[in-house]
Amino acid sequence: MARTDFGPPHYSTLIPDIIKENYGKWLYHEQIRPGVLKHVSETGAELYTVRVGSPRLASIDFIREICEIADKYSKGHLRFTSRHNIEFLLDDKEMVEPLLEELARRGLPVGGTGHSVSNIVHTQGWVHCHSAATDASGLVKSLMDGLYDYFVENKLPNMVRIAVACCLNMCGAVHCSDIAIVGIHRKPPRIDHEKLHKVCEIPSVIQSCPTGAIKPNPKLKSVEVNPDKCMYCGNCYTVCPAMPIADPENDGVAIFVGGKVSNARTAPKFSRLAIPYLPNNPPRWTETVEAVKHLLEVYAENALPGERYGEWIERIGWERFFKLTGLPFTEKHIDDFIFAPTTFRTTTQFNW
Amino acid sequence: MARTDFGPPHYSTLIPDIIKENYGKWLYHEQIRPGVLKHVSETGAELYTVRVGSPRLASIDFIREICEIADKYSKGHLRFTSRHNIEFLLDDKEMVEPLLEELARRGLPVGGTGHSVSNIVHTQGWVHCHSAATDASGLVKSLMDGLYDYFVENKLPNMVRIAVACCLNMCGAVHCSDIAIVGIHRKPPRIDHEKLHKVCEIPSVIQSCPTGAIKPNPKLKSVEVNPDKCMYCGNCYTVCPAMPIADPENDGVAIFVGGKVSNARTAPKFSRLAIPYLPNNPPRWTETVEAVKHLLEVYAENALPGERYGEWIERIGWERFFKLTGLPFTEKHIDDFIFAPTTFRTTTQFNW
Amino acid sequence: MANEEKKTPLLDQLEEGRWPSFVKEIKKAAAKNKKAEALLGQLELSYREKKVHWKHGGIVGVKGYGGGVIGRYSDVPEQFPDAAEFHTIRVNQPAGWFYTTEALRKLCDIWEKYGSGLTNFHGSTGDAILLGTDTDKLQACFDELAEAGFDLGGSGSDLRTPSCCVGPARCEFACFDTLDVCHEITMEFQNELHRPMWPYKFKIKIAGCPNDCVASIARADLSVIGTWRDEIRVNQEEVKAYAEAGFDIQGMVVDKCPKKAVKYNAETREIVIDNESCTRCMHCINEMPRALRVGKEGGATLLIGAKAPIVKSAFMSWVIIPFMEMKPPYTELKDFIRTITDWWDENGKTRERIGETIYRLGMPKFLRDTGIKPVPQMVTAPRANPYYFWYPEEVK
Amino acid sequence: MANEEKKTPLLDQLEEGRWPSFVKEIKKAAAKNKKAEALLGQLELSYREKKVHWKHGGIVGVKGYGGGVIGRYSDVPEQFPDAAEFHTIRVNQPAGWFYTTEALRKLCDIWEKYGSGLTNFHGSTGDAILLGTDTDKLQACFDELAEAGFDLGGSGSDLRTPSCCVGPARCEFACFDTLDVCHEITMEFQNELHRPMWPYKFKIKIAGCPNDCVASIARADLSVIGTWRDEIRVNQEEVKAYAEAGFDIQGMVVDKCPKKAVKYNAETREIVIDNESCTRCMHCINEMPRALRVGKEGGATLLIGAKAPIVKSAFMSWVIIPFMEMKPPYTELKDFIRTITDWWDENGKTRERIGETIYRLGMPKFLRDTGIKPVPQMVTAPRANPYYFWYPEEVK
Ligand code: SRM
Ligand code: SRM
Ligand code: SRM
Ligand code: SRM
Ligand code: SF4
Ligand code: SF4
Ligand code: SF4
Ligand code: SF4
Ligand code: SF4
Ligand code: SF4
Ligand code: SF4
Ligand code: SF4
Repeated sequence: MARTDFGPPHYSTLIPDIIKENYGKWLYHEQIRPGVLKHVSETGAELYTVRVGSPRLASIDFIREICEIADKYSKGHLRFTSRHNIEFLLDDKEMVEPLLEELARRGLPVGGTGHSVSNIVHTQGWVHCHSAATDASGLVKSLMDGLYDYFVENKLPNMVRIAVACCLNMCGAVHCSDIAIVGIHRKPPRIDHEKLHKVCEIPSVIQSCPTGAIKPNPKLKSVEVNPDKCMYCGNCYTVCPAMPIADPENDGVAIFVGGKVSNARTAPKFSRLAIPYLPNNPPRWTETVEAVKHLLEVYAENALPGERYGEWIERIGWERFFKLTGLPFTEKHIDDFIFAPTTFRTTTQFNW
Repeated sequence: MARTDFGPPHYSTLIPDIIKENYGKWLYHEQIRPGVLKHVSETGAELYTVRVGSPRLASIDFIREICEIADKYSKGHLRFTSRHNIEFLLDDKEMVEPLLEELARRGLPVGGTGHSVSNIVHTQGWVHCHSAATDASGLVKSLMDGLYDYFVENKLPNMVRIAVACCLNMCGAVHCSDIAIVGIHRKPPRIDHEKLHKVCEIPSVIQSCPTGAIKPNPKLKSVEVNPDKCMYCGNCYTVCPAMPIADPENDGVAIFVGGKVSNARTAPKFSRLAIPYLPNNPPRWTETVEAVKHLLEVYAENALPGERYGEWIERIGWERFFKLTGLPFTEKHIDDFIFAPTTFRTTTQFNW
Repeated sequence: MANEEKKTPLLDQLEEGRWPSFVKEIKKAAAKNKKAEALLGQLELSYREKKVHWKHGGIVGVKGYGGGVIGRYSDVPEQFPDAAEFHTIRVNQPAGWFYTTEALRKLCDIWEKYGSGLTNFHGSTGDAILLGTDTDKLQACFDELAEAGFDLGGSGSDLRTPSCCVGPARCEFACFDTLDVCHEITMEFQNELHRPMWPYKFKIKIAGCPNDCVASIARADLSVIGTWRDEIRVNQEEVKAYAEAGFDIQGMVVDKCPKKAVKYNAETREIVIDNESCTRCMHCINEMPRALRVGKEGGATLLIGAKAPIVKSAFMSWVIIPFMEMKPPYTELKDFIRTITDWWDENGKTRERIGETIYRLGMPKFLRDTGIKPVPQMVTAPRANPYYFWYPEEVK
Repeated sequence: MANEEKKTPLLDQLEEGRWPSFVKEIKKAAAKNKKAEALLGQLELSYREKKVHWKHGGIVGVKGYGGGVIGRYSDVPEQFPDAAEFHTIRVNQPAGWFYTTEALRKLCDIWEKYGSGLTNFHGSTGDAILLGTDTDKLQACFDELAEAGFDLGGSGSDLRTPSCCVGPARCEFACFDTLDVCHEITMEFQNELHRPMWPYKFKIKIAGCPNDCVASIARADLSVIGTWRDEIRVNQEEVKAYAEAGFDIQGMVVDKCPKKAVKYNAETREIVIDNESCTRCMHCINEMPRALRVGKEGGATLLIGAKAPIVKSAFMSWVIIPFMEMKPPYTELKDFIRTITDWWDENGKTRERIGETIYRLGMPKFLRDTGIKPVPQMVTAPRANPYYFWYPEEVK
């Protein structure tokens, strides 16, 4: 039997010398320009980080290409960020400019630091998941093309974190993002009664439904879905392949806004529904890209310096958010799930 | 058949002339001294209101007594407030002092305006309700004796609204009070299996339980209570007399704090658990009176001018509230009902 | 033994102290009335045993009405035969709780004749409560009340007696005529008030401004709360007067405005209000009533759903109509009440308050069914979950 | 037809634009690898039909492990036989996602040999994802990975691959050694990581300070977030430097402190922090990293329960341990993880995340069962309902 349970390589074997020497001794940092950070240590050492946007879905050719770059400029060391960007770690200030030039030549965007739109955290989509209501990679590529300037420049009131999830499982953990894009279905699953009892455990299927929309159908040894209760989450399909829910005509995306994760100033916040539905429009998802751009622009114009998306909305109120963005407010925006009453307004304080 | 559906007397037949003349024309008011308000009209007219604490549970002798006073000082007009105080409405400034003197002679407290503790909104208790876990009138009398100075003077940062409910039905609507006192049970109802099927509808009984603690017992044509799920709300008893829950040894009161109703500055707030249990200790409920006094004193000492109880706690945080009051924080303070997760702290922001 | 029972050592302790004593009240009544005397005895027993001695009420009432009387029976009738029956009558109070001494004395006289002589002025819903009478006296008592012009209030699964704050009768903040709305609504829905016909109780409370002096947002299925659509009126002369009098405008007003909508210029001693940002919380107006006034275009915000904790948790009312004009004959309000109670009547389960029905079936469904337009004012924030419905006409 | 299939007019449009193109990546791989080529074709089909073409994964894996591989099958294998099987391998990333080019090249070489040549750097949980191989290549691929020093990450109902922020390796805000904790925890729980044994997945994410650069509060069943117990360190010289450089200390720092805990004296150009009121939100430190530093007594706040919306709604993690020291060998943390996962294992239903189990059974029960002391830091406010339990030993 093969060796097992040995774990990942130890980080100490992978970090560059300058980090080894200054580990835990960093004193402060500066953003030299968008995409380039300088960290200064108690020892006086200076570390230069150059952050590069990555497609995340990368071929080994791409990985080898960045290895080549790292060998040339950062002594064979690099890292990835929690948002899937690539960081070259330089101990030599002189190497920064040449690296930037080389990256420019190779068409790799430098940015994602400070008050920018960083890389979009996303998921598998049509590339690799059976559950997807939309593609993730194509949507993200289209979005980042559209938001490119926001990545390479710092022209927003604060950072804006965008995430994409291709279904309600939300592997992109979009639920606390400044702007969250989620693939959604809009019709109940179809039931393959022939197959169901062969491949699914009926009690698990019934239990999987958040709204109790699924009932047993003992006659067919199958189940039935109450269309008035089903809100198309697809969890039954996750549990039972005989309940496919994908639907090219009706699937699409929803956009949520105002979430955050950091504890800076305000507590972390959930993202909340802004646009209930935009059509799946591959390959360029034009409507979605335009909508996100618009959402960003309204924020950039109206928020105070340093305000995150959700902080801005909380200050002005959602009623003004809908006014400023021109988005329609519909009954879909009003919660009707478990915690709904905690979102209802129990005060006469509001704006017209 | 008797005349029906004719409704209450029309208010216009009951208001004094000065109000008729200045109806809707009031311009501003002043608190002349605690318990005495002056309202000035656009017409220049001045209305003097003298507010008097009432026992609420009043004999007709008492009502006749205040009628006598009203005849003498306010031209036979008076009103009651939404907190059950009595208000004499004077159009003659000269009559204010004599009225105050007469009230003092009769031992009737003048106050409840401005930054005071006004009368306690309360309920029937042992005086008239089958459902009571404590008495209301006796508890309120004991409390108001203890808080008397707070009624007749303005020595608090803002108004403090206290309410008492003698069971979880909360007829005192205590749930949004600065300080709320609620009669509670602490053991599951007893079941009179003999009687139950005769006087109760079993499905309604089962449905009445907020936590699903009640199951049918078909053998006995009765029901059973799961003691691990019952939290003694008494709703089954409301629906079914064969499930008595009153228990002299274990009943008592709980104290909630920090609620408010007005929309001034902050939105209305629910009161929240401060003290899970104090014993029922008639006739004077000493522990409860002391606890409320203590809660008031800590607030009076620490809140900023104008801050309501809950506003003060929100500014300093509950962790400091428990420190300052010295009250123990227990697992009972942590919600485990439907909306519990919305009260859990989802941020690293807190005080030690 | 009988003598023993008359001794009330525990209750006697509640005659002491500076606050008016309800025990003295019971004793005053007990001196003349056997029911009151019996009540005193039974209450002392409760104090001794720390236990209530009433049973569930049976259905008692007056002809033609389904509510207005709470039946109450002692569980120790052998000990206190005069308290064996001890029903209460809920008398619909006049709007704003205004009385003449004449009217009050009439009530006293009737109650002297038919009841224990004990009352609550008032009950927590708003009624004048006449505490303690016998089944066989109910009808006669009501007949005399009717003659004196007093009708019964609500009880059971009906509209409960509406109540309102003092409003324009004595308050400069009133944004509409609370007393008139209260009276008119009470008159319009007499049938609903007197004949239980709904899934459960339904309460209406009417406050003239966001200070909400009748606690309607916490205690009424329908909360009607005054507000305005235009601008806060500022009297700069009076602002100066406050400043000169040493009032800390910056600290007590500007800094406490929740929307940072008040600007104060300490040099010119003038206030500017950003009415677009203002959420009409009343704070600045409360602090400086001489200088600031509510807007001229008054009306009300309508909120639905408040209730006590049983079953699903206490709710406060939820904004449903951000602004409604309140002009006689209040047709819009009356129609609104019919629309929502009809919906609830059709959809609610027994013993389910309207807020609970809306919670169970979802606010979106409620709005769709009733044709009320969804607006962002209804929520503090849109939903965080992606669990919303699409209707057949919206999808392919 | 076969030729037709190779044309990808829709995907080709995604080669345009300034952002690096994943389609170019797939094409690079497709040029050398049939599986990648098949993927390209199938993806074009999905783009054409707006529909996914994968089936539910079957259980595939490597010897001795129960997780680490996601089985994936095409639903159009006739059209794209080379994509018929397209499993992914989750490779446990090194703490902090640090690599040498040597290590990365090893991964590439192995993946060239056994897979499609396509990867995700990284997956959303943190693993390096190798995208697309066949069942019969899994074992050999793993064996070579193992030789190169790379182990598998988690999948299924097990501990998922822990991840952490860059922490002390490059960040002045780190309150403890995130990389070391991440590595040590990963090593300690190898069994739990590789062999599904729990009701559902369990994720751990470790951030060095409240900025939470790994989004742990939103994405981890156990969120470990750095904080400090003492005081913010202030360098007044640097404060002056910021002021001199024209930085708006009042507007950008003082006014934005959520607890109004920063006072700035514009004359002396000094800052005073009220550390008792400070809730360590990081804002002032973020804005002035040269002048302000996190405290010396670093450690972590432990929070539990974050997850995506299905079933009960998305949760963020809830404070359970306000402060824990983070000193090797992290025994307290390891014990804590065992305590809570044992409880969950005993009490959780299948497919129920720990947060959902706590919600269903109640936080008080969870605390009682695990012996964790209730503290006010766990809640933003105590309960508003009166529905709490008493235990037999507490009542008579
Ligand atoms: C490299 C990275 C950590 C890692 O281990 O990979 C990182 C690194 C830094 N973060 Fe971060 N953050 C990183 C992801 C995050 C995340 C997580 C995420 O985006 O999913 C968050 C939470 C986001 C949220 O709230 O939704 C995050 C919230 C912050 C904040 C809080 C900002 C705020 O005002 O809310 C700061 C402080 C600041 O920016 O002033 C911060 C600050 C920093 C600093 C300045 C810390 C330091 O002194 O070194 C680092 C450079 C920031 C920059 O990009 O300008 N970092 N940072 C991550 C880079 C992601 C990327 O490629 O863009
Ligand atoms: C690969 C990855 C997305 C990506 O492109 O990065 C992913 C992919 C899948 N996730 Fe995920 N999840 C991935 C991170 C997440 C995250 C984010 C995170 O871990 O920070 C979440 C949200 C946080 C959370 O855990 O709640 C997430 C929440 C889910 C859920 C919903 C779980 C829930 O309790 O609500 C499911 C559904 C399930 O488990 O059945 C799911 C299921 C799946 C499955 C296994 C689909 C399924 O039902 O079988 C996907 C396999 C796709 C494939 O074929 O490759 N995935 N999944 C991520 C793992 C890569 C890695 O190991 O690094
Ligand atoms: C008479 C009464 C209305 C009635 O129709 O009966 C009334 C009358 C006034 N209220 Fe009130 N309020 C009355 C119950 C309430 C209630 C309801 C309650 O207590 O259940 C509230 C909501 C309480 C809460 O939030 O929990 C209430 C919250 C206010 C506020 C808001 C204060 C705040 O800062 O939150 C004001 C404004 C103020 O005091 O500056 C106010 C202001 C006023 C003014 C100044 C209005 C005016 O200009 O005339 C009146 C005299 C106040 C005083 O007592 O100093 N009134 N007021 C009620 C007297 C009750 C009593 O006997 O004590
Ligand atoms: C008399 C009064 C208390 C008082 O001393 O003032 C009262 C007394 C009773 N209430 Fe109440 N409620 C009274 C105002 C309230 C209020 C406050 C309010 O209306 O502003 C509430 C809270 C607000 C609300 O409606 O939610 C209230 C919430 C309840 C409840 C819980 C309802 C719920 O949905 O949770 C019950 C239980 C029930 O209806 O079965 C209840 C039931 C009762 C019953 C009928 C007991 C029962 O289960 O049969 C009590 C009769 C006592 C008696 O024998 O006289 N009472 N009840 C109040 C009515 C007087 C009046 O007409 O003016
Ligand atoms: S979000 Fe849904 S479709 Fe996308 S990878 Fe996760 S489970 Fe698959
Ligand atoms: S899609 Fe979701 S809501 Fe609809 S039946 Fe399936 S599990 Fe239930
Ligand atoms: S609170 Fe309970 S005990 Fe008190 S009057 Fe209301 S129903 Fe009766
Ligand atoms: S007292 Fe309340 S919780 Fe207990 S069984 Fe009765 S209804 Fe259920
Ligand atoms: S609610 Fe407003 S209008 Fe009515 S009495 Fe109170 S302050 Fe005046
Ligand atoms: S009413 Fe309230 S929100 Fe409006 S300006 Fe005055 S204090 Fe501010
Ligand atoms: S979480 Fe804190 S310690 Fe970790 S990288 Fe972000 S700012 Fe630095
Ligand atoms: S860390 Fe946050 S709360 Fe503490 S002083 Fe700085 S800004 Fe204020």
